[in-house]
Amino acid sequence: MEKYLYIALFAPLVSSLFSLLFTATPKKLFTGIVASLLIITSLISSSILLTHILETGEPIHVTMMTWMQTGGLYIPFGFLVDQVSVTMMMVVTLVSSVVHVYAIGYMDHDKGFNRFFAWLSAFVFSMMILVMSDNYAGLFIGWEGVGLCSWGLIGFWFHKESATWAANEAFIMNRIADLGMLIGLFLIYWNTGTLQYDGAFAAFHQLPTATLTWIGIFLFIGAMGKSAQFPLHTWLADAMEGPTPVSALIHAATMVTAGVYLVIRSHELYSLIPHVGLFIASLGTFVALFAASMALVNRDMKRVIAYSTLSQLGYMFAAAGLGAYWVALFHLMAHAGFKALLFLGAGNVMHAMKDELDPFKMGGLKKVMKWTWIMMVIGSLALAGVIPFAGFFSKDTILEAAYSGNHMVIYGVLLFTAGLTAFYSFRLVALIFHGEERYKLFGVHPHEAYRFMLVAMSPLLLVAIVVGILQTPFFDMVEEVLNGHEYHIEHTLALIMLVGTQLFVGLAILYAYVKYANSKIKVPDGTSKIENSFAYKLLINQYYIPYAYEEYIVKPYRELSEFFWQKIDVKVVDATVDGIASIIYNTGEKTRDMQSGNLSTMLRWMVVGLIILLSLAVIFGFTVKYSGV
Amino acid sequence: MLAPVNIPFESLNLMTLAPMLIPIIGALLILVIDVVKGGLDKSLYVVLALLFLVMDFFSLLGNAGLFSHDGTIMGMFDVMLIDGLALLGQFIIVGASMLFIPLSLTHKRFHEFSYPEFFALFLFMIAGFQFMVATDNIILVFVGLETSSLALYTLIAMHNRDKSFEAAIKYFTMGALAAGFFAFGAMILYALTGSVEINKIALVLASNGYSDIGYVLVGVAFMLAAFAFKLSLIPFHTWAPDVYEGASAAMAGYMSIVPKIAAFVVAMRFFEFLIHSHIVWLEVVLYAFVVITMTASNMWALVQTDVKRMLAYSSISHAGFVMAAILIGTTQANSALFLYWILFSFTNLGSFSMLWISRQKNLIDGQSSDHSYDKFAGMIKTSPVAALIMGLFMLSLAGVPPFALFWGKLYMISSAVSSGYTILALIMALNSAIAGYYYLKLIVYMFMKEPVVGVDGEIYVANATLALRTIIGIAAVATIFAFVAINPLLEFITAFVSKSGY
Amino acid sequence: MEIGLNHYLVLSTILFAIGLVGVMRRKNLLLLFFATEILLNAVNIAFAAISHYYGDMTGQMFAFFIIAVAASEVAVGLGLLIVWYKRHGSIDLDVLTTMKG
Amino acid sequence: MLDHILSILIFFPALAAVFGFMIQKESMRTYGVAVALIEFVLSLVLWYAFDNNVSGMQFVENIPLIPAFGINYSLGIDGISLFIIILSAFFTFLGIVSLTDTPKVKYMIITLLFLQMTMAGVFAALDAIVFYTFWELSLVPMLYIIGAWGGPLRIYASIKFFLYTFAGSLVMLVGMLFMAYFYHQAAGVWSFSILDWYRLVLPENFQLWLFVAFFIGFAIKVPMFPFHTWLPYAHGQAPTIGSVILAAILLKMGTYAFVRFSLPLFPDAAAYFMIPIAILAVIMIIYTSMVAYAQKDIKQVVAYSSIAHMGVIILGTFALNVEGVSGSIFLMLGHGVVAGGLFMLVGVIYDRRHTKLMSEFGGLAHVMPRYATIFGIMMMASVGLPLTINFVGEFLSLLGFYQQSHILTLLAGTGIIVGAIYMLAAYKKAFFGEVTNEANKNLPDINKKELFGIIPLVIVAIWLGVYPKPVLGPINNSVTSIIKLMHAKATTELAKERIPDLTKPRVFLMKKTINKEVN
Repeated sequence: MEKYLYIALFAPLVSSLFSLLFTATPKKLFTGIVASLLIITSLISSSILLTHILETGEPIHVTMMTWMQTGGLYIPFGFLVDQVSVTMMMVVTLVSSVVHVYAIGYMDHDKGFNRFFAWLSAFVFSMMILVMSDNYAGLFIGWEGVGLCSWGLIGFWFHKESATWAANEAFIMNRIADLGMLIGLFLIYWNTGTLQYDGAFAAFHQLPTATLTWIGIFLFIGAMGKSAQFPLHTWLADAMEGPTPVSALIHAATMVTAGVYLVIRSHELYSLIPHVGLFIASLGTFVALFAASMALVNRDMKRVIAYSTLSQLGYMFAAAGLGAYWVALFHLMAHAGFKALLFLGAGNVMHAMKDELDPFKMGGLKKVMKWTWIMMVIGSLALAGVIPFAGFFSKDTILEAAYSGNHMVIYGVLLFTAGLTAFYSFRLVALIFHGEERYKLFGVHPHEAYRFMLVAMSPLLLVAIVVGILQTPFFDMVEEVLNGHEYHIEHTLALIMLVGTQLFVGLAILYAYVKYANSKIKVPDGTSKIENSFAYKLLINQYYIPYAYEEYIVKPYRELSEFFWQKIDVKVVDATVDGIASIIYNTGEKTRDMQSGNLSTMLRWMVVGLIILLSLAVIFGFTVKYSGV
Repeated sequence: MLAPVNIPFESLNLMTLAPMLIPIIGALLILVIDVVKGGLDKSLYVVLALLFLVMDFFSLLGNAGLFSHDGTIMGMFDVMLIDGLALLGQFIIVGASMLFIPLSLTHKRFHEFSYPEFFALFLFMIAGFQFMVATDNIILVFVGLETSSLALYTLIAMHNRDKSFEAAIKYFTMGALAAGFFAFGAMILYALTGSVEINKIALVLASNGYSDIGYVLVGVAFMLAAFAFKLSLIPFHTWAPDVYEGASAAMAGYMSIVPKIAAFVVAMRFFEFLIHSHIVWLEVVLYAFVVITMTASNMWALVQTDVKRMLAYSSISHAGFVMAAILIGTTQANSALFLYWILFSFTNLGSFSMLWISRQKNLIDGQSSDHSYDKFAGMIKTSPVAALIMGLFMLSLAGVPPFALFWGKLYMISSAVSSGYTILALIMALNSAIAGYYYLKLIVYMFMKEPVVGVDGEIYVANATLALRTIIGIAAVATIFAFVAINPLLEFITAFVSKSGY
Repeated sequence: MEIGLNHYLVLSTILFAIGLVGVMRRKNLLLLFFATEILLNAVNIAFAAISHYYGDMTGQMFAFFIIAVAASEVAVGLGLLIVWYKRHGSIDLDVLTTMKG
Repeated sequence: MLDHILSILIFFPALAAVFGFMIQKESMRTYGVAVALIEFVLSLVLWYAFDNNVSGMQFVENIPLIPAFGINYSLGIDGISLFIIILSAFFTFLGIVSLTDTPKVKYMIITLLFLQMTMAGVFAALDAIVFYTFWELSLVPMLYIIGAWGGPLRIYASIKFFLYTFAGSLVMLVGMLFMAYFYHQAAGVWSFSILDWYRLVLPENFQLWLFVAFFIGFAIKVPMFPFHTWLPYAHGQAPTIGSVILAAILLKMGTYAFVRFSLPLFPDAAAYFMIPIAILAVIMIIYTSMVAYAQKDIKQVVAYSSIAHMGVIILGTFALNVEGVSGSIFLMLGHGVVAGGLFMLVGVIYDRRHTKLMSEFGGLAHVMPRYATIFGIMMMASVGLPLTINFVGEFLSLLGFYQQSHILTLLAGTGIIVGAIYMLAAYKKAFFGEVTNEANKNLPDINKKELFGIIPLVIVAIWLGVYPKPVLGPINNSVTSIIKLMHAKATTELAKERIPDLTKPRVFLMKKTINKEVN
């Protein structure tokens, strides 16, 4: 089985290196094909590993070689395939396989075709390291690796200022969080002597709660950055500058869920510190609502989906924080499927609309893009949590977990957010595919995507539809690792909740259709009443948070840097050094007149010197005489 | 009637006088030759002088052998004194003189070397210096001092330029004043102790417990002023830059070494017993001298535009640095003084010689002085070997290891450290850093600037002859490979110094 | 009043001081040389007196040497002075200032 | 031959340099490459012959030089110095190979070979005076390189570089003399041998003063805040090769000296000054990173980034535990490779445009994709991405210091953020966006010769990031013995507490997987 582990891990690396060879050359179709095949190889290996795990329940643990070893520190390149990581591997390889194939079509006309696949496969490799590592340091490698690839892919179209800006923002924000994670690692090492999961987990039980709390907090800070939790969330929406397949793979399905994975992976830690867990859950709940609210009004198709991703990540954290790790993982898995589907659908739309992102400028696309429409609708239904699609099972279980844990506020908020989710999802669907064909005003001639792209998306469609029924087998598989339990709420109550939720969601969808699928919708021009309302402005400006960051962090930082350089470094530190030198030099310059060249003066200096010596002698003589020595 | 004086001839210990007699005989011989047949070429006199110096050196070696065997030797009515200090001093004096004499074999003709008197005076001067260091008697010190000084004034003046005469007059006048100081100081000490021999003075003063400390100090102050003049300590230094500038470069280099070592030896004899008696006044005053001289002259050297004048100030600074040895007064410090000075003489004579070979009869257009920095701009391009050698001397002067002077500095600072003069050690170290700037400035001109238009490489070696090149070569080799010689030198010096009780 | 050692020493000191003042004040090279001679001769007086006081010949020897040295100094000094005068027609100190700084 | 391999390593280039004067101008480059290659191969032979299991000194040579004063020509290397020597030979080789059409190339190569002598000497010296000699001597060729081939302010920059370091090291020299004096007091003989000094336990107050004296010399060389201002000038004015060697090797002399002298000689003082120095290191990291962000000249960005990285190295060194010190030494190598590479890369663009202002560029990734890729890799190595050489060092350094202070490590850790900020900003300015400047439209991409200089660095940067063991192992051995020595020598409670006692088994709550696969 180890063979498959290595194949699953390194096939993406090979793929990336292969594509890298051609980065500086014009588009070569075979790079895309070879890359996709290699990723699919990885998918197949992962499936074999999954079967193995399902059959035997035995995790596979290998140590490839030593990475770092000094003092008491020993970090190997070790890989662990257990129930949790194999789930992640499946998610990663599946979505990335789809995205790779899809991208062959999507990036068809792009100059950087080869480069794209190099980055994309590198991302997959990093992600595989992240999920497969058997220690925190290895996880950190992947963690930073995906950050790097995310930087390269967001800024893929580097001629665009906004893209490179977003890339840097993403990288730097992630780094802020990475610092937290790094500190968490240090804490783990100095308290347990190891960064291996098994060693550290075993040692956690003997550590004081305070230490564990700190570890938990710092690790979670790391997770917050990668999973774009408040207040480090702004980069995710901006990251939509990247090509859409990237958004699908990185900023929806995999990388952003790494934070959730970290919490799930460290469940032995977090289950020891439920107060931190509660904080995580609260923050997750808040983000779920917060992000959904911003999605309500946004006029950028991809950003709406991005906010939705953010919101769903909030759900996952809520679940993980409440100790329902398996639920979180399940939602992660389901979400990866339907969210990637939504993004790729949005990609189709963009392709058709010549990179237009404003849904108000579309409308009625249903006619020309039937398949995309179907996929987007199913994706949205899954997202909204409509029975029997994937989202229903996962999200509903989160609500049950909150309810059964007696966290009524969390439950309430999450329920309310579910309604919002339904609303904004179908607002988007309605605006894009229904109503008047507003795009005609802009002279665009939309067309359906390549057939093979649609075929490539079909696995995701499948996931969105059927994954729900896998809930129980999934639970059976991971419970051994995650010590989870199923949530059983009294039957009638459960039924009431189910119906109530579905009703609420259904009403929200209906409202969205009524409001946005009609022919009265115009391209907003900033004059309507709603656009000038305070709430709208607040939401469309993302609560003014990016503005505040720019104004109160970025600008002062730039100014402070400038100040440090111009004022401190040049005018104080360096000037002091030069000042000392020039004091010495100027003293010489000023006193050189002592050497007037006039013999009289020279003789006087001698006499003066003598007189000074004599006076000192006399003073000293008297001192000795009268001091009684 | 006077009773016949009966002194056994052996007790005179004539060989104590031999090293001084040899140059005197040589000088007389040169004069006689000139009387018999005038107009001979200077090379004859150079070789003669060199010959006598070599003989002088051998006689010193003989004395050194005796000294290391028997210890201190007195001779000539106990006026002459052969101890380690005397021998080391004379070795440096004669050695440096041997290096100097061939420098007169220049390519261009210079006024002074055409007179045989130049060489006679030169030998007389050496005898004078030798008398200074090889005696305990203040009278003889005075006589030696004046003999050498008067000869030196004349030698400077013989360069026969306006500046040389000005320099000679300045030096002479100030020297006369210093002589007055010396005499007055000697008089006071004589009045207090009834003796003119340093060790007797020390004995008397110690036996009455320095009861008249005030008067003693007044006497010492006068003596100190006289030495300070000779050693060019601030504020008695004012002659030095002008005299160095006025004298020929070779003579300036010579002056920076030989008269000073003579004065150092005498100062060591004179002040050590006072330092060891813990006369606080002297410690304070010497401390001040050392620090002020080092620092101030460094500052003035920074602002010079003429290399020779810069080297003059740098020599002052080095003298101040070495003066610290007198202040510290341990065997290690005194050994360091000699070690330093030996290394310094090679390096400094080398660098002045480099100026000497670039000396023109007339100033180049647009040059304000003979050796302005501008003249050396871009030297690496026109005359790389000369530039490298000059750079080497500058680095050595700056104390960059492993070149000669570094080891002197190292040992000197170490002696300060070992005696608890921490602050002094730091000041000495930091002064080396300040000094680094002006040595570096020349390197910068030579290696990093573009040549002055119209200057070809020829001017840097205008004066070069085989003799000059040889001397510079010796100096350069000695500067680079000094580290090989440090150990034997150090052992030799330390043995001599400690055997003499210093 | 009997003339004792101290009187000689005081006289010597006074003469020395006069010499010093002369050295500092005189602008004429020749007079400057005179002043230095005064310095040396002041010392001579003291040496002679002290020598007499101690009944020791060393002081007088020193005095003789000083006289000899002073004489040679004059010879050298005057030589330099004459050359300078020939070249510049002046023995004023303020002319001797080509080198400075 | 192996008995004297260190001497050969030191003096072979010097001798070759002297002979170089006789070589014809046109053949000089070939000659230089050949000599540097031999030197590099010799350094590899050294590595090959190096016994990884010995933690002490190897290839020891000892020739009395001034026995009367305890000065010996004594050489030897351990795991700490071995790799820096190899690195210096490596960089001299790459530097000469990638030399662009420099005027007076003959003198340049001779100077570089002399420089190589001093670099090898510094790291191989086991006698303080020999160390000091090479240490000071290294200033001279660098002075010449900056002063003769530099930019418009080259003379100011070179003099500043020389005098500043010279002044600092003179203070250090006084410290050395004190050390020798104390040794003389204790043992009755003079000795400047570092290994002899290791055996000397000094009272705490002496240690403090001596530590300060050494510190001034080292700190200026490193350079530590606030003694760093010579560095931007030196880098700003130096030719590419000068900056490369300066950043890659010369700066390491300071940090190496901390490990070689300050820690084992003055363990109590090291523990005493740990926090103040760490604060300086933190200032270096954050402050200079911010200053780097404000720069307009891309070379200055790299220059200031060097200071920031040196801050991490200092922090690791003063962690006083095996993890931190090993990490700091590894980071020395890492920073050498990466900063050296970045300076080379800046040189590539400078050769084409004769400007280093980022405002002059923009969109270079369009016209020079290979160059942009390599620059990107080196930049990512510089910001310490895992699996690059710098990460290993930074991670271990910070990890080590975390044991000593949480809050300072946290602050120092912000280096990974602010470091990313200035690097990415610079990269964005120079490489991203549209090509707006007409002069950049037709720039040729990086050529073969330049690639030959840079690709090895890229390979090393990644190789040692992925598999640091061959280097980290020997370093770990030697560092362990130093830490043991320090703990044994420590006299104060503070030092005993801060320096771990490695003779006792490490106490962790759990030791299951650790060391399972050690051998």
